[in-house]
Amino acid sequence: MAFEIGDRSFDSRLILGTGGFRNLELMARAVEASGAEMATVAMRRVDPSARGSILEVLDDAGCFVLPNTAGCFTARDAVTTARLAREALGTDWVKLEVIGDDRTLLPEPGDLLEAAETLVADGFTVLPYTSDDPILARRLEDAGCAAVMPLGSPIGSGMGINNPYNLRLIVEQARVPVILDAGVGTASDATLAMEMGCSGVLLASAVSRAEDPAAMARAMRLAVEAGFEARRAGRIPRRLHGEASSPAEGVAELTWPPS
Amino acid sequence: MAFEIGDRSFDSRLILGTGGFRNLELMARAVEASGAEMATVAMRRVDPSARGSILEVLDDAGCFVLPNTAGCFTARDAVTTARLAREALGTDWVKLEVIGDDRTLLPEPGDLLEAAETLVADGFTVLPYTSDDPILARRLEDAGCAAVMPLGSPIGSGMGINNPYNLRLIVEQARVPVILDAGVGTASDATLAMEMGCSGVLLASAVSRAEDPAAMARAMRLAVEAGFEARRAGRIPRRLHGEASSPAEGVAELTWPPS
Amino acid sequence: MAFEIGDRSFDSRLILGTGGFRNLELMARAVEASGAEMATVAMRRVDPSARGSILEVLDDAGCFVLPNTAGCFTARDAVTTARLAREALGTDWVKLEVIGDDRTLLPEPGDLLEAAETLVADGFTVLPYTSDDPILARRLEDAGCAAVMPLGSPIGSGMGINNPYNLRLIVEQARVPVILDAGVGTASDATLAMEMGCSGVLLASAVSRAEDPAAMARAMRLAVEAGFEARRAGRIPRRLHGEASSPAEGVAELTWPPS
Amino acid sequence: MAFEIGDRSFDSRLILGTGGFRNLELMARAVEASGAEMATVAMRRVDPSARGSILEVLDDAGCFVLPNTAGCFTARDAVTTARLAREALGTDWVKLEVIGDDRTLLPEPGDLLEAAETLVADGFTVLPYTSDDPILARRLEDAGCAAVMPLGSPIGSGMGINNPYNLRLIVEQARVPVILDAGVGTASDATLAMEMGCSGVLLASAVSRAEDPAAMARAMRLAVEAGFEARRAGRIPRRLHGEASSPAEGVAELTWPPS
Amino acid sequence: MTMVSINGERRDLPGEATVETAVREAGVEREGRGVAVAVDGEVVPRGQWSGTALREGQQVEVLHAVQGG
Amino acid sequence: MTMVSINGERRDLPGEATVETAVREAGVEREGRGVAVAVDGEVVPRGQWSGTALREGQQVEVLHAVQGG
Amino acid sequence: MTMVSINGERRDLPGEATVETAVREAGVEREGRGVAVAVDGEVVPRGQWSGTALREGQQVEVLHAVQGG
Amino acid sequence: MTMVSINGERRDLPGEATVETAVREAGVEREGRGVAVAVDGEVVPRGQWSGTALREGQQVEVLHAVQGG
Repeated sequence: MAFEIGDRSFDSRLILGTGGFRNLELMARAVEASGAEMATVAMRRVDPSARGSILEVLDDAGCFVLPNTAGCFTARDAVTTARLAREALGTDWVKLEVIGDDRTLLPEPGDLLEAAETLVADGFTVLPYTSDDPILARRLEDAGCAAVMPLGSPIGSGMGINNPYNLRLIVEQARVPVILDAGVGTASDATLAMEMGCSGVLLASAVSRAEDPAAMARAMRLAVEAGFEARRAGRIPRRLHGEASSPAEGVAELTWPPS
Repeated sequence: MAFEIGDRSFDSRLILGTGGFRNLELMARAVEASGAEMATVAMRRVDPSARGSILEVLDDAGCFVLPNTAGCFTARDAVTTARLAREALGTDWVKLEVIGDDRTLLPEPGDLLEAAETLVADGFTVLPYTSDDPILARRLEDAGCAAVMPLGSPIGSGMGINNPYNLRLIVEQARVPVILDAGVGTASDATLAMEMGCSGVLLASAVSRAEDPAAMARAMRLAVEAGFEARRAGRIPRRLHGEASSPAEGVAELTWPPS
Repeated sequence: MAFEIGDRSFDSRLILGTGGFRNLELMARAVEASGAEMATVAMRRVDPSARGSILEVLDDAGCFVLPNTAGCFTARDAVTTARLAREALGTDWVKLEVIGDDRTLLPEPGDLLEAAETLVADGFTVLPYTSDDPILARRLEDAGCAAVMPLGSPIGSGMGINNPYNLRLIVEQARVPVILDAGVGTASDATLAMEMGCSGVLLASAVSRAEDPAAMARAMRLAVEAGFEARRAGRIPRRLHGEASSPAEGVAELTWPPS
Repeated sequence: MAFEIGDRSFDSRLILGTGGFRNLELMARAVEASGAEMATVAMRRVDPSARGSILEVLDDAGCFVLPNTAGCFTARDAVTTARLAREALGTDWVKLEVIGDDRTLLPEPGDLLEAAETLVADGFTVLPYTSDDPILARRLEDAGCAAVMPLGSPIGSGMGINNPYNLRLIVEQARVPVILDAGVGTASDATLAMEMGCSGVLLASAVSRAEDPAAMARAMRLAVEAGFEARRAGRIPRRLHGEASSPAEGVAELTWPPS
Repeated sequence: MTMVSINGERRDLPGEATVETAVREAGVEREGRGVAVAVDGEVVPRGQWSGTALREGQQVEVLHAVQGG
Repeated sequence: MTMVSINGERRDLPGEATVETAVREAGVEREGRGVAVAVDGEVVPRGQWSGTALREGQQVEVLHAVQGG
Repeated sequence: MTMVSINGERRDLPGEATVETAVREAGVEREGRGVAVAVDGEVVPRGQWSGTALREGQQVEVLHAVQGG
Repeated sequence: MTMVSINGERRDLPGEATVETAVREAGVEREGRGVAVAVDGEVVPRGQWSGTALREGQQVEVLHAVQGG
């Protein structure tokens, strides 16, 4: 079942970050195995010595390119980086990152909101990487962001979803797609996020730094679909005690002599 | 990747319990959607008024039929029930259940082990439903069981895996397949079990009592594959702090005048 | 061991919120049982019909009175309320609350930081109730707050500490006391917070709405001391497997004949 | 509030294991700080070179001595060891341990139950160290044990309570005292156990191997009391959303001009 | 007549009643595929149904597979 | 007469009404310990109550400490 | 000669140097697809590269997309 | 001489050796408070130490309480 962000529609609910792959070849195989239709890129100084073009690889894979503002610590730098990306790639979509601390890479709430407002006013489709604070998520939505992308845990930490309660609140209140961004370490994290009602999952390191990136990409594809299907299917409630799955009626009397 | 139990090999690592479906039609659709190659049945008194044959449905689906001893509270009743199943179905495979308490449906350790020894000696391929006690799991393996099937939580409770630590110990020490049996409530539970190294997952209520059994069956199929793939792929380690997924090199200096 | 906040020193690390008690009498008993040396009050319109004075009760108990800005949704209202409290109570201490959503009562990050900056400049000793976002906690500290008071979970929810990871980060980085504020439901939540390195715990509903407030107050006093002592004592590491607490040497050979 | 085991009554609900202390002097201080009235000892071959007598230290502290059967892997050895302890110490109380695996030190269910039955018939007051399997716990109670002592996690692992659900079931069904035995790593583990309804906590390594055993002993004493008080006090329910602890009435209108 | 219990219900069978008779009584059609029988807690293989006489008061259980587990 | 709002209720005060007047109206006894006042969102220190005249339509908030937090 | 900083390195460019010149210096081939430029923190659209002269000491950043995020 | 095992070590005891002898050999002083003995896996009560002769090859365990559990 397709889902919409801004003016685009996607069949795959898995968004792939392209950072951390040992080479473009491994990345290409992982992108294909993941079934992702959108992938992020970062903006960096041109390096004449670099070989191969990530854009070609993503084009060949039919992936929509989503530039990010990774590495920015202020609203101003993030806004400029988004505009440079628009200039370079001809897209007005941006994954907005404003980092508050380079050890945890957690977002800077004030500058993030300020940058979001500026970029929305400038016509961008803004997908902000945010903390799991439901209030900040709502402010970003109020600012006109096309989606909110709360973290499960810090970028690259692989700890999964540290605060399911906050993620639930965010999903409950959101009128735009909620995409879990950052923290996914393995397939079950992605399944869980989808079961909790996220519209999609964005991940990079979990795949790019796995021992076998293509295999993990395949796992993530399955995991996201599994979680989406499970939510649609309507899970059974949790029960404190057991409930027999075999009928209580028609049980034979096999003890002889009967006690 | 196929996995072996006793003298049989299966492509699907999802085993479906057939209890709890509102009708055979819903069951048939769920079995198909699940991709399961083995399904359990219970032995009960013949009911002339009953319509439709579960055996035909499972035969049509190409499912191997695994009778259980559900409803038995003693080793003796379980052994007799297994022998009746062998007589009725012409199979010497059995999912061995000996219940110790009808509220939690937790297994009775002593009688379970005794019944397992008797049935193994009688030529059965015994798949015991057991607690998550690693010692009991090893005794069952020592008794010659073809697999061990620890619970994640009580039958039908949908609580998932209450004690991941014990499950890890069981997987670590086992030389026969470990199949998570009971407690699965939703897809992520199954993914988690496979990531932890289980060879398969057996579930009934999670699918049969879901609002949309066929959809949940499909979710479970994807979830089991996702978890199996993820384990093979080699997940990234959990890290206490973040690790950038975008390069630290080549970051532009965009602040002007430079601070 | 005393701990300092601003220019004051306290022996008790338990701070009591006074909201939710069924009457002043119950409150008085709970305050005494808790051993708290600081208690919060709210500023509300005078009600001629009201009887009894909370200030007298707290004075008699020798409790330092900490006014809060509960009920404020903007920086401006919070600042005015703090100034009114200073005028009414002759204290320049304030528990700063700026609420972002009246269902979850989670703090509004932007206005909270703005109000903190204004009040610090105005000479207040500011103790901000904040989310568990480590970045926001640091900004509040940078703004000159005398302590940071992250929530464990929403006010009155009794869920305990939803995100221990974030709380750890906050404690790790802080150079001012970290006080767990909100979310405590029972004694073990308070013990846990102290073991994680918090300097103190602030709670109201857990005591005031308990069936027996005085008994729970006593429990909280013990729990905070237990957690503080345990952290100082240096806990044993978590080990994946067991380690005998009885000597392996000198075990008797009691099996006869020896196997 | 005193609690009874067998024919004895204790004021302290903390039972101390004496293994793991670096010397008797440290043990003596910890015993005193813990307030424990019962302490375990192991039976080992006499060692003429050994100095100091643990029995004297425990007598001086007024501690009731509880011999264990640590190191036994069969029902027979455990029974003999209990009888030797009775002979040596003149007590018919025993902490019954039958180990099934020397890496995890988890109990052997079958032999444990058999030994319990033998010793009860022989007039012993039997306190069995058992797994967290509710069925086995009930069988031990049915066998006439004076208490059941389920583990939270393996001996010396310090992981705390791995399966709170099972512990709840055991407490719910038990008609004899339930004492959490093994797994406690820090104070909050003990508080939690008491809040869940345990009658007491038995621990050794958490105190004896802490950096400062006497300080941790004090912490554990406070933690057990805190948990016991908290359970008696009747905790507030967990709520999904917040509940204000300051009154909603009488909030001032401070915004001017009014929006 | 021989009174036996079939799947928990008391039934009067003509003399010379065998397990085969009881199986029919239980409502099982001819070949009885997928059915198994225990008499007084002991399995009686299909091959012995017709040759096994029932005595007064015996307890016959006629089982087959149903949804479960 | 001067109409003002005191703690959310419209009140008609005699001319020359001051903050002091409003505080009494609000039901606060003489010295008014533990009480603070805001007029149109601005704090009015106790020392200025008697000297601060109220104008038509002003909003007076008279607060004190209650159980909370 | 005009001294500017290109991607963090000081470079001496011939007089009349434009952003276009700097882009070439940065190692970008002709049409410069996928490249964007900021001078002193302000974006310079591709269309203005050749028409924008560089002044002594200006800071030129020439960026493109790389693996990331 | 009688060879027995005392706490795992082979010892040669003079003829007529009793459990009492073995207990002394094990290093236990006179009254042996807090000590218990098993011979070939069976408990020998203190009262029978002096009256219980040891036979060649028997296994004597002399135990007491130590820190543990």
